[in-house]
Order: sequence, then structure tokens, then C-alpha cells
Amino acid sequence: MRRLNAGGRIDRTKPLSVTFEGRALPAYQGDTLASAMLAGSVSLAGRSFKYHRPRGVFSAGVEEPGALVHLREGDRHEPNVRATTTEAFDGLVSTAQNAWPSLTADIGAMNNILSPVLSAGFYYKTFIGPFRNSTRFWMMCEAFIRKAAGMGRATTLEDPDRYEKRNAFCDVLVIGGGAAGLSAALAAGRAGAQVILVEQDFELGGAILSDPVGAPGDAWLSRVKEELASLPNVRILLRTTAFGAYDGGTYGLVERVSDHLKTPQSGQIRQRYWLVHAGRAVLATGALERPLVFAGNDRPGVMLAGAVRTYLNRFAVLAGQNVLLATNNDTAYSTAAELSRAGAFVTLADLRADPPDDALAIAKDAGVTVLTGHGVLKAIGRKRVTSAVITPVDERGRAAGSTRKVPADLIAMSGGWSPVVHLWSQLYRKPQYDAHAVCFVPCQESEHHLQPAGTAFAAATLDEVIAQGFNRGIEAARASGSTGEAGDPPPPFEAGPFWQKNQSPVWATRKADGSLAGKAFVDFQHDVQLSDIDQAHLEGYVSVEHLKRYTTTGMATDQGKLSNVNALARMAELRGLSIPDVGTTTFRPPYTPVSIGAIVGHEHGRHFRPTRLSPIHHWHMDNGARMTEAGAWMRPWFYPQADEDLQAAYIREAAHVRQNVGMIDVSTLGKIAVQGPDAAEFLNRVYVNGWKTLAIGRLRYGAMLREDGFVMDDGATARLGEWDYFMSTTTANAAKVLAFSEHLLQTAWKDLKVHVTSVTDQWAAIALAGPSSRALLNSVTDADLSREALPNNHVTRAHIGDVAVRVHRMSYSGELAYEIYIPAGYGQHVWETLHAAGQAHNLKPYGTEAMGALRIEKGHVAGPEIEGRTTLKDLGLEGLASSKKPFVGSVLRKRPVLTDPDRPTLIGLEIEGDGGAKPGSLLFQAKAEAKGHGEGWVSSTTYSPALGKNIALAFLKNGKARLGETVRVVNFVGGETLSARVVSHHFFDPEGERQNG
Amino acid sequence: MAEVLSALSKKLVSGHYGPAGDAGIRLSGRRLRGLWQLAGWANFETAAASALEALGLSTIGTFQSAQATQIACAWRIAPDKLLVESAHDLGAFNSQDLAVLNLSHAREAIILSGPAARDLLSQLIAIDVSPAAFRRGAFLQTGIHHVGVLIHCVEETDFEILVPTTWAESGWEVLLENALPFGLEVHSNA
Amino acid sequence: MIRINCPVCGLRNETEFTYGADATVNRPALDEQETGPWLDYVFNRDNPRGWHKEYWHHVQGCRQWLVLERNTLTHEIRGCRLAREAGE
Amino acid sequence: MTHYSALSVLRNALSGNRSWGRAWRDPDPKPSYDVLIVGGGGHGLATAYYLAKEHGIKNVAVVEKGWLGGGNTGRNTTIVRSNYMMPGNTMFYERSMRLWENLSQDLNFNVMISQRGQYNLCHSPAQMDAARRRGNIMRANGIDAELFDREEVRRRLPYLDYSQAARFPIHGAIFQGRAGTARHDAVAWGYARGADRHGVDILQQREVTGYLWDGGRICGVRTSRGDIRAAKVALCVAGHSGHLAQMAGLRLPIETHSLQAFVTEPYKPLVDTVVSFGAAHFYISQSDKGGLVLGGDLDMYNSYAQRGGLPIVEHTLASAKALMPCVSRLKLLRHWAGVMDMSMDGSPFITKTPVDGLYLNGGWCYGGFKATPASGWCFAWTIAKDQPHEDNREFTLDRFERGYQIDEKGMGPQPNAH
Repeated sequence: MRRLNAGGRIDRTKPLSVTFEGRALPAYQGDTLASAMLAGSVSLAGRSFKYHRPRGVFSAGVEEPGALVHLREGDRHEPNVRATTTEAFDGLVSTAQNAWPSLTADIGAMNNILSPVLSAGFYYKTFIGPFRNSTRFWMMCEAFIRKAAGMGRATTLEDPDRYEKRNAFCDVLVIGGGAAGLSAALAAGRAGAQVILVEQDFELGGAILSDPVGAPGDAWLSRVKEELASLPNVRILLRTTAFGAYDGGTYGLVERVSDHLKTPQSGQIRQRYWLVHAGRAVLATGALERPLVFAGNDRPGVMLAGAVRTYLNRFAVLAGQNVLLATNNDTAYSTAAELSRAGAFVTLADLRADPPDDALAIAKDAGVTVLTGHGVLKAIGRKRVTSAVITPVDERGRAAGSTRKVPADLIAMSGGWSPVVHLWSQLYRKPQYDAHAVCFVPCQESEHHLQPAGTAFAAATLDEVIAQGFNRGIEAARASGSTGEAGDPPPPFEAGPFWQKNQSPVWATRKADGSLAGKAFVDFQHDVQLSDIDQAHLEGYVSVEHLKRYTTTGMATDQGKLSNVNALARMAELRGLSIPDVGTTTFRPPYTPVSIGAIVGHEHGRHFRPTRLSPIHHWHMDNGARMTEAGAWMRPWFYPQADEDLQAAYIREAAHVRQNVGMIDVSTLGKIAVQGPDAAEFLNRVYVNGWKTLAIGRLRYGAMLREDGFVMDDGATARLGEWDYFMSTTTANAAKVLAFSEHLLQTAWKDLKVHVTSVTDQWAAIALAGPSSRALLNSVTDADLSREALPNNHVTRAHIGDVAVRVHRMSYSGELAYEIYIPAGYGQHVWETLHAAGQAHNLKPYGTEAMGALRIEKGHVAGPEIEGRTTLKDLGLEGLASSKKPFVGSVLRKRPVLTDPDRPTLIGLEIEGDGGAKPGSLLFQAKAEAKGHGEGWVSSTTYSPALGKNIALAFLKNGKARLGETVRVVNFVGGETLSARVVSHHFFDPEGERQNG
Repeated sequence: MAEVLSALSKKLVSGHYGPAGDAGIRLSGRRLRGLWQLAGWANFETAAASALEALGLSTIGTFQSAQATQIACAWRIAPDKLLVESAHDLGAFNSQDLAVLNLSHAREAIILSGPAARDLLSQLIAIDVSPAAFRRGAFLQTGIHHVGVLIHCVEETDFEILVPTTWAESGWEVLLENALPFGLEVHSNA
Repeated sequence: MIRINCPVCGLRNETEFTYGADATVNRPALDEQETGPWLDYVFNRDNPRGWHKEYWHHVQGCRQWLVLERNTLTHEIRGCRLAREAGE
Repeated sequence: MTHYSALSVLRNALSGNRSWGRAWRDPDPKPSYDVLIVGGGGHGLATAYYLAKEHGIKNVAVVEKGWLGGGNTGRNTTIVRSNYMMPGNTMFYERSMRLWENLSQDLNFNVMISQRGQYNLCHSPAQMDAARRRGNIMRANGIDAELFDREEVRRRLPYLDYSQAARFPIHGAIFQGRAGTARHDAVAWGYARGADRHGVDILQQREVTGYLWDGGRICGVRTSRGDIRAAKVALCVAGHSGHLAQMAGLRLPIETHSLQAFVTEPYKPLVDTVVSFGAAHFYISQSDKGGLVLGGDLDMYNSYAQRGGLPIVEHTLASAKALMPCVSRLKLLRHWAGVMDMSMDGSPFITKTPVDGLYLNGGWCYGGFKATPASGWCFAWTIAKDQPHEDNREFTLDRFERGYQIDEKGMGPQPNAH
């Protein structure tokens, strides 16, 4: 039990039930899972990625490479959870991952023995396999590798929790709630700016929280917090990570709303994704401590010094009794002194020969043994550090004198500090190397919307941290036009040497000959050793990107937060360059991993995309229709009677239309109002056929091309008035045709006085088709529907009951047919009226499948034929094109390949046999070998009840000349070959007597 | 008389949804009095003058601000387009210079109100809807869940959302889904 | 998130728009019969690294086509007009 | 140069891994080359490799402005497949597939070809019909393809959403079993090592700033570190083709767009294949390390910035959860972008250009990585013989003038729809 009896920022009145591997941990409100593990003397927390080496808690924050666990169970199970950032809650259940059969006896740890063989790039050099033209050998090996890799186990269950997205706007976004960020928020808030302050921790304070309770920082913190709370224009988001900086001053944040509870409360969301649009942002993200490199620096019990201090002061956990502190800078001295005062036996080995006197004094006053010019050569112990070999070192960190072994159950190390520049770097900016501060820092550019401050900007003292934060806050507020008085910065508090660095560039301890005393790691999760960097160098993988990818350093879940600088430093050493000359890799979002669910918000399941419903939709649902997707729309596919399947239903429905009368909901057709004095001219330009002569009350079928001369869409357009046309498009292309029309009218054809407006939503539409359609319609309308008064391709206004509708006489099915356009709100009423009146005429509704059968019988083209690669001629529509006028695509449609007489053109097929063909089958000459791309392909198929046979629409090379020929229809993936006779695609009533009757 | 069937007829079911307690959000629907688009060209304002006069309006107004009179509410939705809610039949004003289009059935009006209404909007649209930025009388054309809508701030916490009819039910469900955590009351009649 | 200042609707996220294309290519005159100008209009692009004049369509807003100048390296925008008011 | 094998790895391990030699040299440029390839990505290095190996042209340099493999070769989602339908594409991509199947042995470098199969899901009867047509063309050309119905897909991929709540129900899928993934970096490194072994000079950190001209003919390049002469100059700079062509006075049917990719934290095996969503542009696979690799749509606007925008991040992750609800609690680790040569019909160019001495390989759209071996192979052929191979005969610049658009998706002349 390592919990101290007093101190810390935990609430000892609120004990929590927390378990790891079934073992109860002593936890209180305010703990993290990691602090509870340490308090409960859990030294083995996980296993590394490659060698499955034992790993303990290493850090106290987001950079944690080792203590990754499975959190929660069942459908709330979550893998790869960092114990260090997991707030303890009552009922927390966690287990080990990446270990089998157990954490302590992990078979995968055998890899450790093989590690010399598993060196950098070993995959690339082995498993190539003995067999040419076969990948089997590798895939067999790969199966084992995949099982061993991968860290945590994912659940396959659906997530029960809710997520939410929220847009926010502010003048100043402050990222980080430590001394710099608090000062920035205070300044901007006082100046009157709208401020959002985000902090990833569950408490404000940053590094101040790692000071002992009651230290001067506490008073400073509570004063600043109090004032911030009093400013209504400052919004504080705790448990919130700014994960990404994007274009336009947009930042992505994830707020963990209820991850600190066992389950979200009723109605509560789990996480909230904030999209913040900020005028300016202040980057006050602090710095991360770097490890030192020595043999065994990954052993459980080796930790970052700052983390040890955090566990001591914030969580009242003494992580070891016998502490060896290794450092190359001043910050560890506070840690040493505080550990000593807490009762630990502390030895501090400083790689520097001459540390500053004030730091030395603080350590010595606290009873710490300080060994200057000393380093740790090796940590000893397998699943827990037991001792260390220390040595006097020269100015390069090499052993220079006799080594000795000292007992230690904790080695705390500080290799200096790296500013957290991730968000700044994400905006595709390269940080610069500051040789004095020994780290990469952001450049200061006064105009940029993201400004660094504090230790994120390598501020050297607390005074500087506060001043920078405050000034960046004022500047950001002023940039947004806030003019309020910001006053003076909160006066700095008295702080120990923790805030001063005086860092030495030495980061590794080696033997006198420059070699290491064992395995020494730069990347702790991916098990990248210093020797791997050396090997990469030997093999020529010397650029930072090659180094990273070849050794995988920096590619683990911590994304190199700990490893990058040490790896770079080694490569710089090997190449004889400075660190900045070697360069650095690009930081990419997210700063820390974010849940996919959070970013998705409500857009999942049926809300993945919106759904579009016809005004008559609910009638179909209430009357047993089977629905099908058509883009965003739902459409009736067929209306099964009794236990009919699709095949039986559509054949019955299609036959019924030809014999009696049927009706179908065609509200999904695209409808565009084309209005204005130049409307006819506009239509004349976008359609291939002529429109200048269309009289009011008439409608005409038209086709339009893309700019490149291929067919884009077809449909009928009616002239309703002098300047009013009503265009219909296919369901699929409605939006495209509208946007294309708007583009032409607003860019190239600004002189045309035309407006195009979607009226798809305004009108419900019903197609009534079949020999009895006129009689039925007559029974419910006041209009004269006689052949003389309303011939085919004419329009009339009418009433059905008291609803004013428009009746377009036109046919897609080849039958006597009408399309009835009804204001949407009356759509269902009119449908029901027709349905009721239709009982006397044996009316049946039909769905899209029967509609398809009818149009195929008639040889009308639709989506499968207008598939983006077919020309007017291919579709048998060449006759439509006017030669008297230019139109969209009229020039490019004449390119040689588009006019090649040998192109596949639309034909009909009569399929032999009972089964029918499948769309997508290929056509071959009857006796030719079935290979290559074929002579054509089948686009649409149906059983034709009218003809009593299976038919198809297809494209066949030079097809018009091949009527009567027998071709082979091959469906390779269905394992079926059929014979078919090539016929005209106008299968049924080619003269159109029925539709014109 | 045939009744206009709202596209939300299946959705406007009165009741309280989400956590118990005071509802942060109230949702209901409203039947539009009639909706018209007036569109013109270079001389749009002149061409629309008599129609505007009939509606009690003196100008075509400015972008993003609604003009409301006793008998109409007008939104300037584009430089040369006005969307007007009015019971008047404006079809008579159709001319060579003014294209009038009846859209009365093309939109459903969803009424969103309650203390959390602005919070809900901030979940659905990436526009500043704070009271200072989106004031009474202002309107926005934007997208909710990938569908173009018009949102009119009628009162401090009352908003009308004009949704294309065929998307209305889907849009309603998304509103409902996001409103649930606030506590939600649905009123079948406004 | 690219933010576009629509002259009608104000500053909006790119999600409300669809991208048009290069706005420097001019559609040939309607009666142009030569293939060359059409090929150039439909297929060929300068594709600059840097400032780029381009069309955007405010589909979930005022449905106006806009012409804006945007830097293809930095995504910075300098100027946005209605296409109908933009010069040739 | 060390021959790679388990034995060599063992031998080196025993000597502390201190005896490895460079995988490729870092030579000084010669004053003149027979062929100079601009762009040290997979395509450029493969071209150099096959020029030397297949055509005996060994006086070759590859000039790279940064570090080899640093462009799209190292930024893609590593999918390889040959499910192309259009004449002109089909056999080209199948050649690539066959080269992939022997690439590790050929290069003596394990490029980790993992033929774990790819499913393209269909969400409507119409999509099933389109998939059938594609599958039939593949099969008729000797390429493996199978069409599965909903139940078969469910049996094989049980973790997808088959519930009533799925917005786009799964009707079935087209499957290519030989498709899969390869380790992208290894492809660049393997070709680099292979080319180097044949005597090719790989010249890194030299940016081409212009051309050397001899009358109307290109006879070399200017670089940031001096001029280099060459009888033939070949561009393999997808993403920047427009820029380098412009320096030679050419205007191309290409726009540059950025395409994003995503990887999650590593997990134990969950997705054993490649799965493409048919209702939105999205696909998913799992790397050997365990990261779920997600691919999505273009950002849709011209961009040379190698970083992506948030809307596509949101869209891609929403697609992931729509397809596989269980990913909700998994975490995105990293997202990045590459800049693509988007051609006007979605298909590439491997061709001589109208400028004497200049050859172009570009316009790869979404499909560059999988094409790498065949691209290098066919480009080498074209450069060596001054005429295209049968498999790249249609990848010319004049195909638009002829009207031979190789429009795999039927989307028309749009540089961002393919």
C-alpha cells in the first residue's frame, strides 16, 4: 500500500470500488485508474506491442505508453484505455490486454528472447517464402503476426451510448487550463471577448496540481478560477480535449461528458464533439517530459520524474520507497525534495556536472543524496525494478569511472521537456529547434490565428509563463475587437525549481565504449530500441520519415509523444548533423485518440443519411407495400398479395396494368419549374431536341447531354403558360439537372431571363395506366378526357373531388396512361379517391418492379441504360437530336469514338428457356469463345407477361444490323449461359396504338 | 372539403419525451397560409412592386431579415428571389418580368421553441445562433442533416423551420433525436 | 473547415456548398462548332499551386453560384462574389 | 548487397545487427543519363527497376525532391485489387495484380502482399446488377470474381449492420479473393533497393525546377542542386503532374485534389478482409499492426495541401459506424492526406507527350498504389520502345479528343467524381 496518510487532492471521504484484473484497488474520488494502481502496488499494468515486455505505469498523462487496459465490460467494453487519464469511478472494472494466457505469464513474451532477430525491418527481409507467384507462405506467417499484434480487443457489440455534436463560436479559444491558459482566459475574458477555455483534465490547474497541497500555487489557482467563474463571457470545458486544428480557425474538441461515471445517467450523452469556430486561439498546452535512454529504461518501476511528483502531490501516492532519480535538468530537484520529505530514500543522479546552486540546495536541504555528473547505466529487475547500475559520466553521457549497483524500487527520470506543439504543427507548420531550450518550439507569427504561450512556447520561468499567457489572451481579444480593460496579470506565485529547466542536451547513458548496457528503448510501446535507430542508419533509412516507418518509432497509440526527440537525437548523432537538420515528422490530428462514436454524433443507423418520403408514403406502408431504396427515397417495390414473392407480384401487377388499370406513385420524379420569357430558349439549349414550337398545353419528351456529349438525363417537359414550363427529370438525376441548370444560367447564360426552381416537393404524382384508365379518371374528374380533347402528350387542368390537379396524358408503360400532379398535401387524398373509385374498374396499385417490366416491354430506357457512358445513338434516340441548333454537348458528341458505327447499341433480346437472364450478363457471338469484354451486355431484364417470355434490353455491337441473330448470354458469376434472339427493343405495341388510343 | 395532410401527420403526436421534468424543447407544426416564390431579373424590385403592395410591403427587403406584415411574411432568399408566406393567391402577379411560383405544399413548418431551442440548433447547424447573433426577425438558409432549410427566429426562443415536404419526416426525427436529452414536449397543434 | 463568406447568407461552413470547378475556364460561345475550344473547356485545367479562381454552389443556402479565389496550398480565401456579378 | 532471408537476419542478429549494409546507395549524379525519372515514389522507382531489369537500360536516375516514398506511396490505404471493367483498364490492373503476386520474391523484399480479399457491398438491386456486370467482365478476362447474396455476406462478415436500423441495407457483394493489401512503404523500399542493385542512381532531395532544352526537345532537367542531362525525361509525380507539365508548356486534363486516410488504434484481428461500402465512398481493412485503416472521399476541392478537412473526417467516420456499428467505441489514432492527380475520366496516363523527350505517368486518381507494379512495367516499356505496351495503349493524352473516355464509374468529365 503506497498511499500516504495525508495530502493529495483526492477526496478520502469518497472511496470507490475500482478493480484491475479482478483485484480491488484502493481508490478515492479524484484518483485516476493509474494512481489507484500505484496506490495498490500494481507494478505490472500491461504488455508492450512487439516483445510483450512487462510494462508498468510510466507517466501521469496522455503520453502513457504502458498502462493501457481494457475498460468496462460487455457492450461498453473499450480497449487501449490509458489508465493515466481514466478518472476513477465507482464500479470501475479494468483488465489487462495484449497478454495470453495471463498478464504475468504471457506467452508472447517469448518474442523478447527473439528480439535480436526481430530487429528493425525484419518483416521485410524474412517470410518472403520459397514459392514464386504465391503469397501463401507470407499469409500463413502473417496470420500469427496479426494475432500477436494489435494491443486491445475490440467489442463486436453495438455501442449503447449516445453522442452529440455541438457547434460553438467564440472570439478566443484557450487550449489548456494551466498557468498560461488560465492567464490567457482571464485576460481575454476581462477584455470582454467571448472565451472558451478547454482543459483535458477534470480539474483546472495543469502543472500547479502537481505541487504539494497548500503550496503558493493553490491560492493563485483558486483566485484565478474564482474570477473566471465570475465572467459570464468565459465558458470552461473540463474533460475536453482539443484534438485537431483545421482550416478557417476551426478546432475539433471532444468532451467526455460521462466517461467518469459507470454508465451515463438517463438521457445523458457519453461524449460531445464540439466544433469550435474561433477568431483566435491560444495554445497553452504545456510540455511533456522526455525519458532518458539507458539499458532497461522500460522496466516497470521506471517512470517519468514529473509523473512521480504528480502521483505524490496530487494523488498522495508514493510510487517507490527507494528512489533513484536520473535527470539532465533542474525540474527533477523539486521531485527529489518532495519525495524525500514524504519519507522516501532518494538518490539523485544528474548527468550535468554543475547543476545550479539553488537546485542543489533544495535537494540537499531535503536530505537527498545528489550525485552530479552521474547517470543510470542500467535498470535491473524483470517485472519490477529492484536495483540500478549507476556511473559517473563524461560530458557525452558515457561512463567515466567505476560503476556501482544501488538498490532502487523506483527509477524516476527526466530527460527534459518537449512543448506540446501538436495542434500548431497540424496546421502544416514546422516547429523550429531551440538549441538553448533543447526542444522544438512553434515559431511566433503575429498574424497567425493560433498563438503559443507558456511552456508550450518553452517559457523558462513561471513569471514568463503567466506573462505570455496573459499577453496572448489580450492580443487575441483585441484581434476580435474586444476593447475592455484587461488590467494586470495575476501576480506570479513563489515557485521552486520545477519551473526552471537549465537543460543539458545529454539524453542517454552509455558505457565508456559508447555501447549500451542492454536493451534501451526510445519507443516504449512499440519496443523500438536505440539499436534499431542505429540499424536503420546503417541500412540508409536516415530521413525522419524513413526512420519512423522502418523502425515504427512514434507510430504507437502515443504517436511519439515520448519517443520522437530521442530518436531524432540519435539519428542526428549518427549522421553528424544537428537535430534541426535531421528534421521532425509531421504531427497529425487527433492529438490524442478520439472515439469514432463521438465524431459521428447522431448520424448513424437510419440517421446516417436523411430519408425522403413521398406524400403518399404512409398509404403504401399501411397497405402492405414492400419498399425499396431509390437514392434517398423509399419507393413501393411491389404490393404482395397473400404470400407472393417479388417475381409473382410484379408479373401479376404488370399484367394487370395491360389488362385493366393500375396506378403507381411517381412523386419521386424530379420536377423543375422553368419560368421566364427565355424559358423556351433555355430548354432549347439544354435538351437535344427543339422546344421553340411547343404550344401551351402540350408536353414533349426530351433528352439532355452532358457537356462531353454523353446522355445525362431524359424526361418530359410540359408548357403550362406563356412563360411557364414544368420539367420532369429522372428520380436519380433531379438534383444534378437543377444544379447544372443553375450553373449555366448564373455563369455562361446570364443574359437569359429564366428561373429554375425545384418543385419536386410541391407535387405528388400518380401514374394511372391501362386500358381502363380513362374510364376510371372520367369517373372522378370534371375534365374532358376524350381522345380529341386530350390526345397523348397533352396537359389539362382538372378537379378530382374538390382538389385542383393537373393531368398530363403521357405513357411510360405503353398503355393509355395519365400522370396526375397533385399539390403534395392532397396527394394521399387523391390516391385514396382514385383507389376507391378504381374498385369499379378493377384498379390495382403497382410498384417499381412492375413499372420496370412495363417499360422494358416498351423499350424505354432508364437508369441502367443511361449509365453515363451511352450516347443518343447507343440508346436509339439519335432521331431526337436537332441538327438545326446547338445544344449542350452538341459538338463533343461528334468525337470519333462516340460516333463509331461499331458501338454497342440498344437492342431487345428474347431469352430462350424459362429462367430469364440477369442484368449485367455479357453477350457473345453464338459460336465464339466467351472471353474478353464481349460484344455487349444486358442492361435490364424482365419476364414479359404481355409476350409470355423472358426479355431483356441490351447493348450489342452494331446491334441494329443484327436483328434475328442468336447470341450467347453469359453470366459468369452466376454460372449460367443462355441463348437469346436479337430483336427490336420495341417489344410491345411498337406502333403505339394503345398509348395513343 | 379535402383536408391538407401534413407530411408530419404521423409524427405530430402530443406527449412528453426524454427525461422527466421541465421540457427544454417544444416541437410542433404549423400549416402555412400559402407559400409563394417571386423571382425577377434586373428590375426585380420594380416588377414585384404591385405584388409587394398587395402584401403590405414596400421593398423586397434585405438578406437574412424577414419582413412581416399582418398578411404576409417575406424572406429575401436570393438577390432576385423572394419567398412569401401569405394566404393571398399571388399567381395573378405572374408576368414576363415576375415569375410567381406556388410552393404552398413544398414546405412544412416545424416550430421549435423552449429554453434549450438555441442549444438544439447549435447541434444541428454550424452557425452562431446565440441571441446576439441570431435575433428576432432574422432568418437563415442553411442545412440540417444534409437538407436545405429556412430557419426564422420568430421570438427570442421561438423558431420556425421550413423544411422541404418530402424531407420533413426525416428532419423531424433528427430534431427529435437531438432534442431528447433536453426533455421534449410535442404538441400536435401549434 | 473552409469557411465561405456568401454574399447573400454570410459566413458559412464548406458543408453547405458543393464545389464547382475552375472558374477561369470560359464556356465557348453556344454556336462554337470547333472541337478544340470545347475540349479545352471540358477537360483541360491550369491546376495551379496557389491562388485559384473557382466556383462554389451554395446548395444548402441561397442556391447561388459563387466565384471565389482560394489558395490551393493554404486554403486561404480572398474574395467571394456571386458568379452572375463576377467579371469574365 | 545482402540477400535477405531468414538466414541473413539470423546471421546479423548474432553479430548484433551491426553489419547490415545500405539498402540503396546515396550516389552523386552522373552528368548524363539515358533515362531520368522525376519522382521517387513507387511508380518512379518501379519504372527504373523495370527499365533496368526488363530492358537492360541501366544508366538511369530517379530524382526525388524529398525522400523516396515520401509522397502518396506512403500515404495510401494499401489496397491492391484488379476489379476494373473498362477495356483499357481491365488487363492493365490484372497485370499489376500478377506482378504483385510475385513481387516479394522478385525484389527479395517482403512487400507483405496479403490476398485477404475484397468485398464491394451492394445496397440496391441496381447496384447488384452493376456489380454483376463488373464481375462478369472480370471473369471473362480471367480475373477472379464472385457475387454473393445478402446471406452469404452475412455469414462471412457478421459484424456489419444487418439490422432494421441500417439506412442502406446490404443486398449482397461482389468479391475478389485475390485482392488485398500490401505494405506501402516496403513497395517503395523494395523497388528502390532492386533498382539500385541494377545500377540505378537514386538522387534524393533534389527538386526539379525546370527542363534543359535542345531546340524543341527536352534533354535533361534543372534541379535545386544542379543540372542533369538525360536523353529521356519521364514524369512520375502524381499530385504534381500539372505543375511539372506546365513547366514544359503542357496543360493536362488533371486537377490536384487531396484524399484523406485514417487509422485507428491497433486492435486484435477484427476485420480480416477489405470491405467497401456501396452507399457512400468508404472502405475499411485492418493492418497487420491491428489498426483499422479507413478510406473515404476526396475533399472535393482542388488542393495541394497534404492535410484533410473536417467534413470528410466526419463523413468517413459516420460511414464506418453505419457499416460497422461496433466501431463506435474504437478510437481514431491519426488522419492524414495525400494529393492526387485526378484525371477527367478517372483513368491514368502512361504515355509519350507531345513534347519530344518527355514522357508522362500520372492521373492516378484513387488508384495509384495498386497500379504501382504495372505502371512501372508499362512505363518502362513505353520509354524503352517509344511506344505503348498493349496494356497501356489507351492511357494516352489524346483519348479525350478521340472520345475514348475510360470512365469506370460513368460519372462523366469530372476530376473529383471517380
